[in-house]
Amino acid sequence: MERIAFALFAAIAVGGGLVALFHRSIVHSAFALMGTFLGISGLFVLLGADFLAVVQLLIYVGGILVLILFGLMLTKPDPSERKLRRVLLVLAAVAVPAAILVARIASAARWAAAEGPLPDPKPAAREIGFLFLLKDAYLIPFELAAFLLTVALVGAVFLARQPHPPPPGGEDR
Amino acid sequence: MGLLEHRLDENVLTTRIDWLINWARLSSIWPMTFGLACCAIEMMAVGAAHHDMDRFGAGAFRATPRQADLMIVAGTVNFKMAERVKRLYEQMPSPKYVIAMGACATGGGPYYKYGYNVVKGVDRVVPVDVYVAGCPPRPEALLEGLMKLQDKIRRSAVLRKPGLPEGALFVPAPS
Amino acid sequence: MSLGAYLAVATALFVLGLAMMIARRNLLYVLMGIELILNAANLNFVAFARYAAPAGGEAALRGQVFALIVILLAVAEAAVALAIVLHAYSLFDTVRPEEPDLLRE
Amino acid sequence: MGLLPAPLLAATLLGAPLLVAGGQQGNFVTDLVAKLSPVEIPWPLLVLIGALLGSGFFLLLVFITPYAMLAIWAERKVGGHIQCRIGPKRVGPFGLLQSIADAIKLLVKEDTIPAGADKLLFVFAPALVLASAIAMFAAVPFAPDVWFTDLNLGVFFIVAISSLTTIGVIMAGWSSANKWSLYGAMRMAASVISYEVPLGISLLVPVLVSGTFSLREAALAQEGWGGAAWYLFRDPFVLPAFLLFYTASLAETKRAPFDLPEAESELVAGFHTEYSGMRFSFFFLEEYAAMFVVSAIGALYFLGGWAFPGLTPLVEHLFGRGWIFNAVAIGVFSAKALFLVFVMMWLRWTLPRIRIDQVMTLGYKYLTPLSLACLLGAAAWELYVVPLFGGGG
Repeated sequence: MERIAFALFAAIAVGGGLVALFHRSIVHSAFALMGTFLGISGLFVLLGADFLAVVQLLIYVGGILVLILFGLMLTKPDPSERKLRRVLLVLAAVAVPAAILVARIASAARWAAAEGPLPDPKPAAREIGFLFLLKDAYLIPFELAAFLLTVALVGAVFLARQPHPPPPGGEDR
Repeated sequence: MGLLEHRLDENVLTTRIDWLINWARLSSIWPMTFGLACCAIEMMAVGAAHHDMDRFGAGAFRATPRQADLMIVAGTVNFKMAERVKRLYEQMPSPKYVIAMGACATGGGPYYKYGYNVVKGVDRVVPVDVYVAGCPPRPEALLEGLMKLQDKIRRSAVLRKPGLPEGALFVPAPS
Repeated sequence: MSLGAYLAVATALFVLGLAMMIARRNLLYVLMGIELILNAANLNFVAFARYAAPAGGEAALRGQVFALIVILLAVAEAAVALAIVLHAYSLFDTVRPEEPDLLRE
Repeated sequence: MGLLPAPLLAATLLGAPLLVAGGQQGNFVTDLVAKLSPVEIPWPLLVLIGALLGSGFFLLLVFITPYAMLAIWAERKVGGHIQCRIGPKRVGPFGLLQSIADAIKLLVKEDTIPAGADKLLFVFAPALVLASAIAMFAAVPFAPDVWFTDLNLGVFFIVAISSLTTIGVIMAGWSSANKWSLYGAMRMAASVISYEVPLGISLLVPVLVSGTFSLREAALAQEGWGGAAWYLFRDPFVLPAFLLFYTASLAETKRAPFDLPEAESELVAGFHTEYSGMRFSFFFLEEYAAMFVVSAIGALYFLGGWAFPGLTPLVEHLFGRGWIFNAVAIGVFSAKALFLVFVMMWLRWTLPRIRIDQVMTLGYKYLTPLSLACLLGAAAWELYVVPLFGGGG
């Protein structure tokens, strides 16, 4: 049963990525990316990371994807930019070395991975919360992340609200 | 309903299904938010507290033609407006009904003779189901027009083969 | 399911994201490619953590904590990158990544 | 076939939580499947069947549709009475069959797809919206022992899934090839992004108090003879948090005075301008389902869930926690949730729609800081004031 669920979610994730890569329209690509995010969220559930799965749903689908769609609606896309040849070439150029590399690592490395059916995972939200708030665990990364988010927010607001100056080097362009 | 429409012979099943569909259609005639002239004021009165078209399930005024069933042409139709009226009518998904409200929409009204800019009756542009007389008609007259339309829907065939074609109905002005 | 299956999915997503960044000529595609790559990395983190410490405990959560921080970074990155893209669009009237080249002149 | 993707997608969405949360105890749907099946089905397969086949259809048919029909009838009736009208009265007794007539009419109405529309997305969008509504509904417990799936991340899951609705709405607006639709969709995206922040933060206040994301556990913690255990009365910061949550949830569910995405005086009908017939009714269904879900969160997290002073403890005392208690609990909980839904309708027919810039101002300048202040205050209260009374989380 886990196998079926895994196949379903993996197919959604990779299929969404493929559509996003190859589709002519960027809006379709963005919507296909939603499939990828949902599939990965499902894979997280299978891996026992239920909190992370919901965070994935909330942040990626509800936040980043909406932001990207906003960006799409505010810019003018170029419908002729997809060259199928180029995409296929790049995909091959990236995929073949990656596949070889992963195959070699997988055959060479011996990591202490458990095999076979794993015990049922436990809900993780509370433990993650404790980990983030304990002094000798991840308190400093947590605070740094909060600081980074604030800085990013202020920076994004600053970038977006600047009145548009004339293009630098105005006339000679 | 495309595949089955008007294909079947009359029997108990088809008549009952037709009855159900017709009942649903006549019980929820959603009009389009759409007014052209002074008749529209009376149309609003029909939707408001005293006359309350919503009692018949026809009070959900939809702003978009895609979700409307009934177009109440309430007022004078200019040639300029006629194009728009026709386009709105064509944008409505079937089954769709039209009530020509008032003298202008029915036949040009006071502009019949000298109104070079007025369409002499909206039925030259779109097919009309019910004509409501009056200038403008009283809200009660429009309500009766609605009920006439309900009568018409009640008698229409959906799955059955259609019988004789039905003409438009007419609400006379009170004498 | 074995660890390898998850790694394969993550690799596929990584490859797709990288190809998207390189092959498509739109800044927003670059943004989307980065998100895909980050997702693939997250999947790896969580899968390794799950299979390295199947019994649970702090070690099993380490991968998830890492992934969470990566997601936080992705949020910050997306917000700033989008602001930059919109700004670049208003300056250069294009979203092609190779056209804003003022520094080259 | 616009109807086909909805259950498939819902099954996928629902499958994930059910696989985890079904646990060994199973749930409503799996129990039903197990009872109906002639041969014994092994448990994992049962969960899969329940998740993939049952839940979506089951929820849709048994819960969401009748509830939404009743709510639509109620909306017209409430609106009528607020405007000194009567509302539907000719279709069935008190017009009760009005929604059924509407539904049949919409079902047999012509299904149009505009020529310039993006067909695939146009068909997919309502299905996505409906599926997210179903998935949201699945995480709501109705009584101590009546629920589809008791997620330990219940409310978090609902908030996350509700963002799928946004994607569906943007999809609908973009694929319609209509400017007004697109404007509506972008307004929706803008208001949802900004109002998700105060919504989430104000929801964190009862989460902080109860120490759990699970709606069922939070409601269980609020039982007692009086209403004093309700989180609403726990400290002075929960009541403002509730009001903030309710306001933000109005914007999340596109209800007046924040119904900018479908403002008919400006945008024809907003994102569903081009939708007719059945697909349009999906959006309708989603709106009412979302209203119920946010009201249910409000009832469960702030208003004591299924506890009612004097009534539920009495029932528990007399009959124990059997099915009678559960039935009473369902009644009390539904009454609270439906009352909140009624207030939403009341607000809709009373308040005028505000402008989009006012919506943004309200969200960013007032609701977000206020909800942050509430969260801080509640945290401080739990830390410093509760120990004074000898209590403890």
